Amino acid sequence: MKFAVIVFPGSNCDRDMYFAAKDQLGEEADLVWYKEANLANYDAILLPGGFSYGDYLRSGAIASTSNVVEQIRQAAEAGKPVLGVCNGFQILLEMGLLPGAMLPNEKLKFMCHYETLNVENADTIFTKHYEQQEKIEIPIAHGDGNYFCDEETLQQLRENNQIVFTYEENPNGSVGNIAGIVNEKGNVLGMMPHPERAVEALLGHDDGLRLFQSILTNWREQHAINA
Amino acid sequence: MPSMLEISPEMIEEQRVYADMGLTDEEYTSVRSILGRRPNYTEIGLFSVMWSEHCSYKNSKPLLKKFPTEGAHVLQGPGEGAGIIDIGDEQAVVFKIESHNHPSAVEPYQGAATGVGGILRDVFSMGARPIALLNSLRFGSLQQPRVKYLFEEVVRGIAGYGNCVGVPTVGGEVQFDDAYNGNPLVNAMCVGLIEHKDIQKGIAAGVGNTVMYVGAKTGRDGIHGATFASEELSEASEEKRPSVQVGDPFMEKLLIEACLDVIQHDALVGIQDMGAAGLTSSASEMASKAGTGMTMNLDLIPQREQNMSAYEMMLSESQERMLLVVEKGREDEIASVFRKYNLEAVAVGEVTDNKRFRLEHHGDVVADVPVDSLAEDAPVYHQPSRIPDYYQSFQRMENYLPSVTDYRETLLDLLKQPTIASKEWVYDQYDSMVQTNTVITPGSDAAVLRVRGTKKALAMTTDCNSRYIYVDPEVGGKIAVAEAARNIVCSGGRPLGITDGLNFGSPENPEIFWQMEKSVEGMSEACRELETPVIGGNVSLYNESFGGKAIYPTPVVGMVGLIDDVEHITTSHAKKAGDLLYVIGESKPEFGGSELQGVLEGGHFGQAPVLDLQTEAIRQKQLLTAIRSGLVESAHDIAEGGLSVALAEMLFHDELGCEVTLSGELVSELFAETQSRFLVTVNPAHQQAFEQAVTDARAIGTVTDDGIYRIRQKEVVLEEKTSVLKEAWKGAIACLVKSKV
Amino acid sequence: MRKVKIHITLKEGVLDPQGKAVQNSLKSLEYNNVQEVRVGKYMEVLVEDTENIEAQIDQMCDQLLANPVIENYSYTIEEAV
Amino acid sequence: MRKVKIHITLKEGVLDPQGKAVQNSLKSLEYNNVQEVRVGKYMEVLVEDTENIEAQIDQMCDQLLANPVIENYSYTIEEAV
Ligand SMILES: Nc1ncnc2c1ncn2[C@@H]1O[C@H](COP(=O)(O)OP(=O)(O)O)[C@@H](O)[C@H]1O
Ligand SMILES: [Mg+2]
Repeated sequence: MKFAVIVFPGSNCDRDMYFAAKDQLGEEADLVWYKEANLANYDAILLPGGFSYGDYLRSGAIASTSNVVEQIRQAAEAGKPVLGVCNGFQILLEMGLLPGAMLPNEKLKFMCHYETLNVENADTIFTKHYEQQEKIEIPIAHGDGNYFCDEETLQQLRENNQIVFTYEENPNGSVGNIAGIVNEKGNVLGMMPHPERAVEALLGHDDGLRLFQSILTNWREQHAINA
Repeated sequence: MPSMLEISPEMIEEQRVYADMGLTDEEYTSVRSILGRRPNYTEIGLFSVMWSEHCSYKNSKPLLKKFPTEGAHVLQGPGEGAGIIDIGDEQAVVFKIESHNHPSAVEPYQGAATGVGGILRDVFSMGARPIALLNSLRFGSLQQPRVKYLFEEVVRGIAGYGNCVGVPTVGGEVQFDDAYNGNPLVNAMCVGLIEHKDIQKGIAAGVGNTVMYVGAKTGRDGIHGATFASEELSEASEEKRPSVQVGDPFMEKLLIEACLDVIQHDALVGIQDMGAAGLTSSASEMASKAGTGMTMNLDLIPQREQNMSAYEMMLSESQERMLLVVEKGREDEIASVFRKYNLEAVAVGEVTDNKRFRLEHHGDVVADVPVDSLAEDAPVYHQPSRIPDYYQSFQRMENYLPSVTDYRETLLDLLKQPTIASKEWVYDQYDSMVQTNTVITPGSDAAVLRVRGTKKALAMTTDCNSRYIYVDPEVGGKIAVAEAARNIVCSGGRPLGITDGLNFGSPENPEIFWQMEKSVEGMSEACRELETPVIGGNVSLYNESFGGKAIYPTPVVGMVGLIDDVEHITTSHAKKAGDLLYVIGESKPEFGGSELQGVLEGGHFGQAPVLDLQTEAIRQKQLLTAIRSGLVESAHDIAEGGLSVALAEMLFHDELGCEVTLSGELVSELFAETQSRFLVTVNPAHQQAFEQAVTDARAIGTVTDDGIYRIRQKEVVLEEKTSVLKEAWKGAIACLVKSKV
Repeated sequence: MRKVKIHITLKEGVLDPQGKAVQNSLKSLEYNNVQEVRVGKYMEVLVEDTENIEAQIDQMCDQLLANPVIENYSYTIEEAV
Repeated sequence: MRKVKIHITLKEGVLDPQGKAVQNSLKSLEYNNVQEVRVGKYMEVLVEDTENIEAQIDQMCDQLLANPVIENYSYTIEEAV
């Protein structure tokens, strides 16, 4: 399986995402500079964390207007898995691929530490390797992670099982304790916590690795069907 | 700022304009005789910044010579952007510490942020990828609203910059003391990783080669920053406020990536960051080091503002700028590397063979001076030194013995002291994990990062207990180095070397100069004994607040150690019930400069604890060997607050308990800050082997799982739930910050 | 040349953590008559005059400067001096 | 009740990385007539009327809302509806 890690000016978790896919998952992966992207030959798109364009204006806003987003949109429409983590999530929101918007953390401070997440939907292509309602340890590192959407949208997210991860203890004020959501079709996941930082026991936890394994398993199943 | 056209060389001399720039009459005369004529406004500006303490070390050079700077593994000692130490496998570690005290006192967010930006550039300009940041901070009392503001904004500024550029901030220290009420200290340290073959130099070699400018445009920000940093804070420095620079971490991130690409290009000859004294220092130092000259056309400098004068451009300290020397004719190859990152690289000058520094602007030659006179020929002052009265009276005092009645209350008090309390409020705001190498995040003795693709790891820490330096600078200097080494050893690392940040008051005050001298001597001796050469550092003088009250002398030590195998990584928190607790070293009634003395007496006096460097070295070696042999579950140095505090800190992580029996005089046993001591937990299966390996270890009890911290001397003398102690320790800083004044 | 002054404010009903924090700080500084604080953005954009400048500014705001999920915008266009 | 509208802008000559980034982004979206963008803050503060309201607002701005080292502020006071 071949992963594209999109690198925007100011991305800074791009290598971490790359190492997670390449070294820990053991699949092919490329760092793809936003200007030079040709995403046609990739099986999955990873939007890494960081501060694209310095997070100026609004986190993810400027990146969401760059040329490469058209290709990301197409990949999403074609049903390829698209994973946006942290700044990647913010970009997906600003692109409108996922509903809602991101506000500054309630306490207005950047925070970096492990959080316990609840797996609210273990039946997505990103969460096959988790149990429903399993508690997993994944770090957060953000200043603008306070997810916001209106009541109606929240209702829809709930009805369609689009809420994939919630925080056991809400660190940032986000609506419904939301830590990660998928689109209706189920192939675009945005989440604030960093699964790519939790793929090696040496660094603390490896609960994040199963997210990447889920993507791979799903892809293999798809391929077996197609083949 | 009046323009050059308005002020003639004659006026500069007659009206002593140079004095406003920080030059003395003698210095002016010496510039005049170097040039054989009167300097013009731009020229005297160049000299004023290059001959400032910040750039020339004119007051501290004689002291810096005392530091041992050599060692088998040192690849680059002091002199370049940062020092470099070999770590095997053709890899090396690059590190340096730098102060940003004066800017942070005036505009704490930007002052701290640009401090981080500057130290990053020192490291990546060597060709290294920055892999970690640390910081060493000093503030006054959190009871004061201004101090609170400074503290919050400095931390936010460090976070704002470091988080954005994607370099994890993995450690540091914060000390609070009234001595810093008017003058906070902000020192930032950066650690980088490099392949030997990629090591760069800041040299302008090859006559005819092209000088290129990259990064942010030049504005009027930070003009005279270097001079500013070399003066005492006064009402007048409030007015110098506009000179505070604003940082753009986004630009820095692009520069990091682009510069790490460009060092792979064979057309690159030399590269240096523009730090203090901006274009002037980078350009003149690059030429001087190469034995060449340089000519620049200032019309070509990318400018952010209208009508900038030559003086303003040369002295601007706009952030996020680099200077490159590239092979003639290959400028576009270099420019295209930067273009990928939307950065412009512009040719602004040429390397010449006449050792002159020549600047043109609007068709005129606006400066033409010998390049070495700027970079090499600054005066050196041997300041007089005098033993302060306070020190002599401290030495004559009888040994200070505190009286404590309630051990439990005292322990709780100590745990709530902001200097001892958990720094989570600080480090939670830092991204400590980006780059996914951080094995030990903040909260243990030293931070540990693995070196990806190898079995190795690096341990790093910053330390300096300035109370000891104040009470006894020589002993305090030794302690600072020894304590840093203890933190590295406790983590499983072998100390490799240090970078030092010398923060003092005015060197022109003989008593302060004595403090500088003595602490440097103490540090040097410790560095020799512990085999940790000084590979670089920074000097920040004139740290005096309104009214001329100097800070505590604060020579900060940044240390890096090598862990050969990630298997050896050890943390300070106790692992499980049943493990044996050992103390290495005996306690003595030593309380001069201690935390307990501060709590009880509201100040520090008397004699510092004794430090025997040979004992220190032996214990460190023995402990490290035991750790590397797998005999130690956890290790923690005994520092502020003594054994009782160290023990509590060990138990907090998992809220374990302990059952400890102490003999001897209890106040000393519990609270003395006797040096060269460690607290260690050992699996009972390794008891014998451990006791053989570490000769000064004494068993004091066991770790328990009942969550009760219990100390006996026959009877129980101190008992409390670990969770209660932890609560006091964990919440103290947040509580002080939030409280109304 | 025109100077466009753009105000971007949070929609009603959207939580404003920044406003809340400022409000609390003002309270603790004993400005007891402060009832509410909302924090938004203010931009000054210098543009060369074109036809349909209003349509252009609207488009800029919709496309980039404001996020319609949480923000409203308004602007005035002045002669630049 | 009064509504105070406060504009906080960067002083001239102070680097505005955010404004620059927005400007570049507008350029790349082909708004070629954009010459400069400066980004500041806009606050709406609801206060109960008091004597000397102007003096109070000045003090608030100096003390907390604006950073005098790098920012300027201005405000208008309106009747709150
Ligand atoms: N300014 C800071 N930035 C980051 N981490 C910090 C800072 N201050 C303290 N820490 C972290 O908190 C922990 C405790 O610090 P400290 O009490 O100074 O330890 P020690 O006395 O062992 O040096 C360490 O892991 C340290 O790195
Ligand atoms: Mg320690």
